[in-house]
Amino acid sequence: MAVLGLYNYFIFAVLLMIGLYCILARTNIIKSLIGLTIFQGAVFLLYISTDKIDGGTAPIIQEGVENQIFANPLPQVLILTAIVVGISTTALALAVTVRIKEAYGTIEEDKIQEMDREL
Amino acid sequence: MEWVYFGTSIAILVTMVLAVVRGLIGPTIFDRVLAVNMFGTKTVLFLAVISFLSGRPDFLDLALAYALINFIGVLAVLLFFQSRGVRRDAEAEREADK
Amino acid sequence: MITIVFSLFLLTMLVIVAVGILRTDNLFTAVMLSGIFSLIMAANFFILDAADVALTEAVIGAGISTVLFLGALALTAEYDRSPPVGTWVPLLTSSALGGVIIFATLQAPRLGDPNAVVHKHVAPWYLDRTPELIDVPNVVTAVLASFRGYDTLGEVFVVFIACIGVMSLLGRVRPRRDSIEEDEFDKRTDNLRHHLIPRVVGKMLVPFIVLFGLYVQFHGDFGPGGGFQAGALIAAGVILYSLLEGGPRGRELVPEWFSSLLVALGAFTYTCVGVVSMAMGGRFLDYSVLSHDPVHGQHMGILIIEAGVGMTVTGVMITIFHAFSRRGIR
Amino acid sequence: MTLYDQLPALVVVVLLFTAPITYMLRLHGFPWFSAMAAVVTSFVVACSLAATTIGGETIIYEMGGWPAPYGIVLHIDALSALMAMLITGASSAALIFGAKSLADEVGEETAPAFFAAWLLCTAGLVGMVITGDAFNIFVFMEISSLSTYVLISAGPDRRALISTYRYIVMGTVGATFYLIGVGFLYMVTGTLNTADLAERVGQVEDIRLVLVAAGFVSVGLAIKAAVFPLHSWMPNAYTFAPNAVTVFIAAASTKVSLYVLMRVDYAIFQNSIANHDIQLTFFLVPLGVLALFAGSMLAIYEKNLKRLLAYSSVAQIGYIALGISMTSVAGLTGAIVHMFNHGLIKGGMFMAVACLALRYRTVNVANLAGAGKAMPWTMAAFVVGGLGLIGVPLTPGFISKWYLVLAALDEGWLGALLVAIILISSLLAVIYVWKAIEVAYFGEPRSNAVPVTEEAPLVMLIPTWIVVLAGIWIALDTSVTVGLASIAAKTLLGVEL
Repeated sequence: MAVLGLYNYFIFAVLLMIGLYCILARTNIIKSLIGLTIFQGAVFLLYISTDKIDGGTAPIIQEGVENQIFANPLPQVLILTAIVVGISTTALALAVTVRIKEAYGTIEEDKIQEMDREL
Repeated sequence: MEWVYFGTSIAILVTMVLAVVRGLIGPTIFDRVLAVNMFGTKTVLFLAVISFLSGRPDFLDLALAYALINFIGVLAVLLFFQSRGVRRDAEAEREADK
Repeated sequence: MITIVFSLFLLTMLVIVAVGILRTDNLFTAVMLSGIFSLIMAANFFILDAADVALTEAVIGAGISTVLFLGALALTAEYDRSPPVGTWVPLLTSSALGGVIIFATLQAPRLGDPNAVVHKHVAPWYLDRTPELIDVPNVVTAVLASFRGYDTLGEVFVVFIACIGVMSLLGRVRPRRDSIEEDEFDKRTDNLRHHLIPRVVGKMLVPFIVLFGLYVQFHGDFGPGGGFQAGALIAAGVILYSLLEGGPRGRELVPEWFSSLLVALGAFTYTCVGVVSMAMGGRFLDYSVLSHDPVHGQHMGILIIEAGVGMTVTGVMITIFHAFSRRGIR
Repeated sequence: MTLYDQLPALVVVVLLFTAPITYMLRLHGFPWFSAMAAVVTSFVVACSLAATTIGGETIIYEMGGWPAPYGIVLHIDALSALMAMLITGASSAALIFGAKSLADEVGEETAPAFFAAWLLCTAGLVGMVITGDAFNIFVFMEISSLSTYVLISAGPDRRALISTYRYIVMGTVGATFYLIGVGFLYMVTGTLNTADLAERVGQVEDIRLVLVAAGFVSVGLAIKAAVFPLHSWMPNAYTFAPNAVTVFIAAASTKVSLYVLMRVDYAIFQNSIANHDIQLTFFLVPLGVLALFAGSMLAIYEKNLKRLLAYSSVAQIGYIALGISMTSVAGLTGAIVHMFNHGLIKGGMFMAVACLALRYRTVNVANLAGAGKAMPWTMAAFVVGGLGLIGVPLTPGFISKWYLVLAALDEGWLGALLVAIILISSLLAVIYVWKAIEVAYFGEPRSNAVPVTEEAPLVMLIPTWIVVLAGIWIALDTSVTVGLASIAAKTLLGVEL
């Protein structure tokens, strides 16, 4: 059971690895960006895993119900922020990608590097 | 009553796995689109069942949001394919003209 | 116990899907799978008792993000033609990273441990004092909008700047598209007007989505939801209309000047609440001074800033979508 | 509450308040004007904060009226006030300087967006230095980085786009690393307030998570700060950004990440992890030394003047890293003073380069032949800046290197080695600065080159010289910078004032 309780962290580590590998190893810009979203998603998982408490429920107080145990609201707030930051970064990066495609005709980084070297 | 919900959610999870498998192996794009659609539907169901299981049925509106979003996603995919299909036709025509 | 069983299922699926994303060279497949990834993530957040986050992840991760990626794919490329580069360095870096984390977390508190430090220090204070200080049932909203309102202000400016960036990158229409043929081509492809069933069903849904968005906005104090989720949902309604009727009609419904005004106005409203509370003798973003009764003041402040957040997010999502869709097809 | 009590918040709020207005009101010339007015106001506020904190006082401002650790507090001491002064000062100088060149490069249509992004970039950087909350640093870091991406992508060359993309990826990875570190810290302490964290980290029994958290935070911030092997995003980003943007971000942006690195490492980890100073030394000294040599060598072989200066920044960041790694009052003082002085020097030099670029339409060193005669004032500013990079006496660079050498001499044989390294790298700086100067003063103009006879316009020349002269003044009268820096260093190390 102890190991199963740490399962979330292991998955966090594995997702982080996959995301980072995708960012570093792929030269296609959109693929790297998808890797980046996985990378960020892993961190969301880390934070949200810390908010769970045994026998708890979502931190929304119900009227007339006494002695409820609530999950920790703070990581949830932080991750709400982080999700919005993540989509903002992605949107901006995609806009840059579209412009790169228009300027270079490709979204493969290695080809772009060659084209820049020729200048 | 609880074990009914539990059993149901396990069954839904299994169908989710099936959808994922279809999404991963494809082979055609339509398989993947359908897999995503089906996965979305199953998530809606899963959420609904879980909110009963945890004794907070007021979270059903979350499931509602998922259903709406899922629909938009599928339409976006359809549009993507429509434009791609027309684009390919246009390219083929252009090739033929040459 | 139940949580752990579900987690096992969902998290394992998560990894499988992530590996699938990594392995495919079809970018469209990758985007579809990342939609599934977000949905699994959201379901997982839900069973971890994070209802607000689950809603946000579903709406933003699975909805808006997929639409944006598809928009970008339509404008760029469909296949990943990366050469098989030397994969040693990335492989080593990422395995080292994973190893370090697994090593570190072996001693971490297990999932749901009630004795974990995170449940002992700041969190109980929020849970205990919210009814008395702010008096809204949803503690997440209370923390988001009041206790850590400064963070949320920053977050609003993050989406604001993203919108500005996308507009200045994609705002000007490409000059190359002058042939009538291409215009004709666009008219045929950027809408679903010829598909009866999606069109009828979809158009029926638009008002309901917007209504539901408003519900999420104003019900955010009592249930999961708030400005961010509501903004994304309302924007999703407009996006649905644009998908069905085509970009130009969508821009007629919500003109560009209006959506970008909404963006600035929302951020401005939020900051103004802070400045007004400063003028009335409190700290920045101290809503208690807004009214004679501190709790009432908090209610008022939260209502206004959530409205500001909703406005900005709606505006940003619509503007960004339009910026991508207007860029046209090669 | 008087206005005086509200000053800590105002330094950021002025900028945040003006940004949406700048974006909304699309009048001719208004965006630049409102941005300038807001940034200058913020600079004045920052100066008054510095005046308050120079006595060693710390200001705590509770956002929303909620006390720490439940709410977010602003935490302003001598060091943060100094940094806020540097950022807002650099921002105002670059804006005033760039009035003309930005109008050329940005264009009327995108001006509201561009200047709103400029305001938010300044706000993000200031927000990072004055906040006392670990997660709030992340939020403002993202504000500043997203707006920096927008500013860089406004560059005229298409390579600006690909540089922006690389910066986005590296920047996001860096910020996410920081976020992971903060997450681990939160797991073991249950708090996000930095002062509270510092206290509670010391009580953690199992140190493993804390160590890994320290690693993630440091690496993430090192990426953001372009510390040597993680600098790859920086030269191109500096090179292809609009000239005035380069002036601003070169002067302020990487320094802020170094500041946070310093703050987090000293305030949170130093007092709680045993032997943390040794770990910090092992982490930063090799990187610093490598940065000195690699940055200088790359600069020597570089043909593009802007990129040359960017590589020189990589080397100069090495000095700061060395200063931070020494964990002594003198070393930290040197590092902090060098942050400030290098900001001034590099700002001034990039301004001079922008003047050259305006007339020559290129920044390739080889094409600048004859600039010494054609644009004497601009080149003179460049030469003074170059002397500062080398560290000649009477320039700001000398002061900070002097403190670094003093600090190194306290460290025994390793210190002697460091002194030698600092001297050698100063010689390398002579080579790359001389390379540009030689061509400009003694080079024969190419036959096909456009003849340039006109000096840069006064609107650009005057701000350039103000910055250069401010540098000289700071070198002559060290009481403000060194005074603030040594107070800051003592506070960080927990030494009695």
